[in-house]
Amino acid sequence: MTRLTYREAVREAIREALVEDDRVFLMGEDVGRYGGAYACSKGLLAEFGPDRIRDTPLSEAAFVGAGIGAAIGGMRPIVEVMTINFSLLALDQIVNNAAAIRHMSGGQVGVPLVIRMATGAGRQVAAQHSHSLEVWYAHVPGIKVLFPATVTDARFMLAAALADPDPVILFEHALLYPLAGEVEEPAGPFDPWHAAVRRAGDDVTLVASGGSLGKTLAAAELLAAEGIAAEVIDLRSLRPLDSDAILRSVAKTHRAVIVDEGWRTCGLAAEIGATIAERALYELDAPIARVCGAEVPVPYAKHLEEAALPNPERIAVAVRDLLDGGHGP
Amino acid sequence: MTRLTYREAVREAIREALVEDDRVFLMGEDVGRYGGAYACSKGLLAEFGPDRIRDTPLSEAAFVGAGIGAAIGGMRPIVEVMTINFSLLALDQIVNNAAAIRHMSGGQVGVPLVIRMATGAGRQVAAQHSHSLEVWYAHVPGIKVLFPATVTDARFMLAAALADPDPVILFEHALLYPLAGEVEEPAGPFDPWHAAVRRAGDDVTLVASGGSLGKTLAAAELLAAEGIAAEVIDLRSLRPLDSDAILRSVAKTHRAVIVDEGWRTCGLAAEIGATIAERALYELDAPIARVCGAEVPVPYAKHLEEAALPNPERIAVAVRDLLDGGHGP
Amino acid sequence: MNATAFRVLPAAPEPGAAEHDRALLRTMLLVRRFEERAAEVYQQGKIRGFLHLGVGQEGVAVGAIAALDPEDRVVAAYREHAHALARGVSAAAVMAEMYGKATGCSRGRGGSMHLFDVAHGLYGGNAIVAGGLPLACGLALADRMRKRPHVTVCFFGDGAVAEGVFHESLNLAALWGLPVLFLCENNFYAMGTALERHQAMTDIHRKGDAYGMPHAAVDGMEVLAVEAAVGLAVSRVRETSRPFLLEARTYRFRAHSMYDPELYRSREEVDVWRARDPIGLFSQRLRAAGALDAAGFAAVEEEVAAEVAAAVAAAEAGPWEPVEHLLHDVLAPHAGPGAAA
Amino acid sequence: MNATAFRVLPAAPEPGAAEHDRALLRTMLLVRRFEERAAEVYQQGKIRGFLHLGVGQEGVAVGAIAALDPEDRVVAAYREHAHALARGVSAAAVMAEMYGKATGCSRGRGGSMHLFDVAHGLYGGNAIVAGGLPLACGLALADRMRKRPHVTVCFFGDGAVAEGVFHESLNLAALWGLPVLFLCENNFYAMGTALERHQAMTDIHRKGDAYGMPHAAVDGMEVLAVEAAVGLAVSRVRETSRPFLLEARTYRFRAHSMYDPELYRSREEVDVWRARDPIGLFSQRLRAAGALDAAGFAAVEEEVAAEVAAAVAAAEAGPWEPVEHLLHDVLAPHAGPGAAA
Ligand SMILES: Cc1ncc(C[n+]2csc(CCOP(=O)(O)OP(=O)(O)O)c2C)c(N)n1
Ligand SMILES: Cc1ncc(C[n+]2csc(CCOP(=O)(O)OP(=O)(O)O)c2C)c(N)n1
Ligand SMILES: [Mg+2]
Ligand SMILES: [Mg+2]
Repeated sequence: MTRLTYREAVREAIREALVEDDRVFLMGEDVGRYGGAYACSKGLLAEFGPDRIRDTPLSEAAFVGAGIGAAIGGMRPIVEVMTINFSLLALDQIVNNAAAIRHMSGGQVGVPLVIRMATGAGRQVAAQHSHSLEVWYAHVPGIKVLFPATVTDARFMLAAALADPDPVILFEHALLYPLAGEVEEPAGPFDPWHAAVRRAGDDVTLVASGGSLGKTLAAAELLAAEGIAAEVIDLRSLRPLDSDAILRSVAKTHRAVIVDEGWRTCGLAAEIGATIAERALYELDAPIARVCGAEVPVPYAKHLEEAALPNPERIAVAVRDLLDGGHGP
Repeated sequence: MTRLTYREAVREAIREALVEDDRVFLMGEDVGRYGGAYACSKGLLAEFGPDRIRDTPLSEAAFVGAGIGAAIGGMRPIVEVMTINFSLLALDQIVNNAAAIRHMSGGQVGVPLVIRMATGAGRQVAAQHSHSLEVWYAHVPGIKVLFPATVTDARFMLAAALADPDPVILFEHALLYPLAGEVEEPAGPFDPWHAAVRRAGDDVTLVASGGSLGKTLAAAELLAAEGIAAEVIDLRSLRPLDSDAILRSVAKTHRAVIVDEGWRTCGLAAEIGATIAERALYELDAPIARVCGAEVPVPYAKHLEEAALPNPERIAVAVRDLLDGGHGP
Repeated sequence: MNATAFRVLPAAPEPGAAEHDRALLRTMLLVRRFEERAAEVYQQGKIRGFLHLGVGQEGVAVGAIAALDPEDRVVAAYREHAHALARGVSAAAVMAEMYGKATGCSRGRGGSMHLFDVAHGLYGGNAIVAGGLPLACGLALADRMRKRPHVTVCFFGDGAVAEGVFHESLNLAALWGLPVLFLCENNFYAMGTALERHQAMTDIHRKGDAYGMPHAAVDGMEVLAVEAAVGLAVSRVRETSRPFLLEARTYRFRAHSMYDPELYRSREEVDVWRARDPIGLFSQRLRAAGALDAAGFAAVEEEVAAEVAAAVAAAEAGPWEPVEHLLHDVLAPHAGPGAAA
Repeated sequence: MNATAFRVLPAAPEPGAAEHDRALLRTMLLVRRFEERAAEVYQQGKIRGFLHLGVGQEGVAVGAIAALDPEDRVVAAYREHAHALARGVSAAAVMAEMYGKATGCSRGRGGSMHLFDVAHGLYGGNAIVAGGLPLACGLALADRMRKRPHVTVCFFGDGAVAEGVFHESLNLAALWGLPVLFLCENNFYAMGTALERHQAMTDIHRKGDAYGMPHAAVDGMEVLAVEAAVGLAVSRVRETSRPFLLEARTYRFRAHSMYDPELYRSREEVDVWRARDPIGLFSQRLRAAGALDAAGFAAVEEEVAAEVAAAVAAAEAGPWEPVEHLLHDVLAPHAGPGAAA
């Protein structure tokens, strides 16, 4: 097993894709000379040249739209939108072209495109640079959404996304880039579309993804010390959502706490909570609980930003409340 | 009591605002010479002149952003984005400026802006013109979201929105414009921020808003004929959400079906379902149910579009299933 | 390169030119009669949604597309019946699409605003104003990277010029040397907003200078002028693999869509332009040149009438997509989880 | 109107000009020392997030803002310490903001990229590239509708010129006659992307022609030239209530942000520009003109050093916003349901 940082895993995945398929190219702001805002593409320009590693102007709508057109034209573009914050400028292209064209054309035109974006808060970059809007993409039919939380997923999800005939949004949490971990070589074909149980437990199900997985596993540790066995589920794919995996776990633990860094109201955790209330109501021994980002444009000051985001202690508190307060009817 | 169409009510509300406050002006694509894509501003250019009824170029980001700046500069702009479909082009301005500036500036800069948009499907205008993305706006701290479902609300919500010191998004469902109804003059000060019980009943709570209210009331009629008394709640304000009103009703009926025209996954209905599962779990005698738009870019063909959207029969079926299937544990 | 530089007389002398000119006339007439009929059918409620007619603008799409190679690509907006028909999509497939039938060119999923036919190089039918421009850049980028000789022609209206993505797309195409012909159909109105009320500088083609992009304007009412201008522009794009901005000045004779009361312009203004009807102008020239006589015109009218009648009959008879197929073509079939879910 | 047309010599002859020139020098020096100190404090981890230094670009903000009236409005981007300080926001309030203290000019909510001070006509501090341009249009629209004589100056970088909203905003401002001075700080790089790799046409100010907007370029390393150019442009905007596009050519001496390894440019290139340091150039002129002697310079350095030291001390001592106030200022207080919820 090789040990890589999440950043290195992303870079390796891009390198591999460029080597294996000459239809693949990378474009985005500063992916070339600069090496990528998060250094994910460092060295690739030298290795693959400016035709396949393309620095774009600050024109999110145009270069995402050009990625859509190039995919329709037979290429396999990897478009990097520097961060999810700026993807709002390309959202029309993603929703009205990438996601809709296959259907609007009666199945004639597919868009085999991958769009990578850094997401998330936690670096004191304030309101305009700290969004966690993954839920918006998970809402849109016609696209798929992946969110690697581990180095192994960061290493292998890209290839699966590129192999997919439809547009795939691939999120990378900016706080994960420096984290190192073992890359587990997949035994069979790599499946990015199903959730993974990252820690088994019988007392409560904790659902997380991307940047929230680490905090959630840390919370599970805290709880274990108190004799509470939490099962931690990593969604991995946000669209389609692997609801069955969640329901299987809830059928075992009868309690669910959903963790998401995004704003709580109408966030990702709401969908999971509603799905449980719809399909596993009678399994529940306690209300579902959500631990999400506070309803505030993320403030700059460190102590305020920390107060605005989920953390292990806050997750643990939610679980304790559930176990104290929760009695089957 | 006067009888108006929803369109006339919107126009009257705009007229009144222009008459009563000279800081108010209307801007948007074709609001002037054309009279508004939905004729909501017909006649206003002649009455108020081009300085206060401003036709804009096709530049959603710029004119919405200009509305934000004008509000900061002391005006009370009403910005019309022709439809929610095109608002994606202005979403960055709404999220990163309108919603964030008060907080980013430490409270110095408020944005008393109203943005009106037509929303919804049902007219065979296909995938790019049939979005119901209200849920995305309901997700954003720093803005408020209103959705008049009745002629009375269409008549009076705008004034309340303009009186608010923060940005308010006001949705108008395109299918409602021609519908006529009585305008009920408010007794006291008009409160747009709380949900309304549009029909009382003890057997099940139906939650709806905007364009879905009529379908939901029709479903309640069908059910009444079968001896099922449905309570119908009209959310009216999508942000803040009046959760207490929903929970009050569920505490009475012990069953909830949520209706929303938007795509089901990560839609508005998810938030309401999750809220019930969080705060009223032990009140439920049956799982919550959602009747939402199908997960497809809305197709053009009439029969396919109809199949993609909620209708009274589909809502009634969901209720019947709930009552048959649902036994308290 | 400017509007007056182009041949506007029929090419009678050149061999085969007579047939060519007849074909241009026939296609313009087909578009005209097709749309007139579509409007009637709309009144009967058999076509719904938005229907945007290009009556008066036929010279632009027909002239431009006549100058393209079969493998060149076309990206159009939502007023694109002419583009589809000129590109060779059958009137039956387009009419069926507007009926919402499974036999439509987009299987009834798209309707009038989303006509697709990849076999004929038609990549839609885009109803977000200016939404097709980046798509065109991407198609051209793929052709350039694959060293394919195709040119992508992107049609859009004067209103689209105000959208930010117009600016972004032209800069990107010029910066990267993408083989795109940006063809602005300037009909002087964006819905009810006149050009001078949505553009601070109304000489649209001159905006090319902001991107170092060659540009020109052409009289869109003269089909041969359009064909010549596009011919020159496209060959230049093909040779240099650099984009070009062409503005074709034309006019919409009818309402913006079926709902438009046309409060924003005078009958007189419309009549002035109607006097320059592209079909009328071209017919006069053909007649004057003796290239086509009364009987010849009648024959063309007959052919076209028959084709339109057959298209309507086929659309009427065409099958509906089974409602069980609602979720088809959201994702590719067998594309893993969620596919046709 | 072009770069060379402006006075670059100190205005010694004019009465009061000496004081004025000293003030310009002092402000540029304050910005320089302030940012140098901010970088040190950043290394100590007391400032976090993104920190963008404008070292080398001081002449633009300082020269431009010197030409404004107190009630004129300023909209800046995220490299805006100079703009805040030049506008009169205290070094203490700006430093405290970067510390995240409640005494910061944005109460610690905004940080380096979101400096606001309405009392000084500073409307941020916008970190979405080009996101401030429509805002500036709106402020100017309000002034125009209220018949107020103010001009809004909108600062943005060369990279912002590629964004669609640049195009939309300039068209809207020109079309509606909005009193905005669009001031492009062209430092020839958007992060690591050189101007010629993000703009097909690199003479940025000439893009004004696409909107019929008057435009000019000025040497941003000559603070007096900038002041003169902005003075002329602003008075023209004020008189005509029509916008103006001014391009100031300058250079960023340091990294884009604290994370930038600067792989994209050579030391040599940087050194060439460093030789034209706006503070160095202006100091030479003052010295040459005998307007300021060694003692005079030392005095300015001392004043500035003391001000920066005091700012840091105040920031260190400043209070934190209580964490219970997290949700304050999301909505207006007492603004109905959801207010400070
Ligand atoms: C982004 C966007 N904004 C608004 C609309 C609504 N709309 C449809 S057509 C149109 C006018 C477009 O004018 P132009 O580009 O000149 O094309 P024309 O209709 O003249 O062919 C408008 C405003 C839209 N479809 N897309
Ligand atoms: C819309 C958007 N896209 C990308 C970014 C990331 N980003 C921050 S600064 C920058 C470069 C901007 O260059 P320029 O406008 O020239 O300003 P400068 O940094 O040179 O002052 C980029 C790409 C952003 N903040 N906003
Ligand atoms: Mg037009
Ligand atoms: Mg720059």
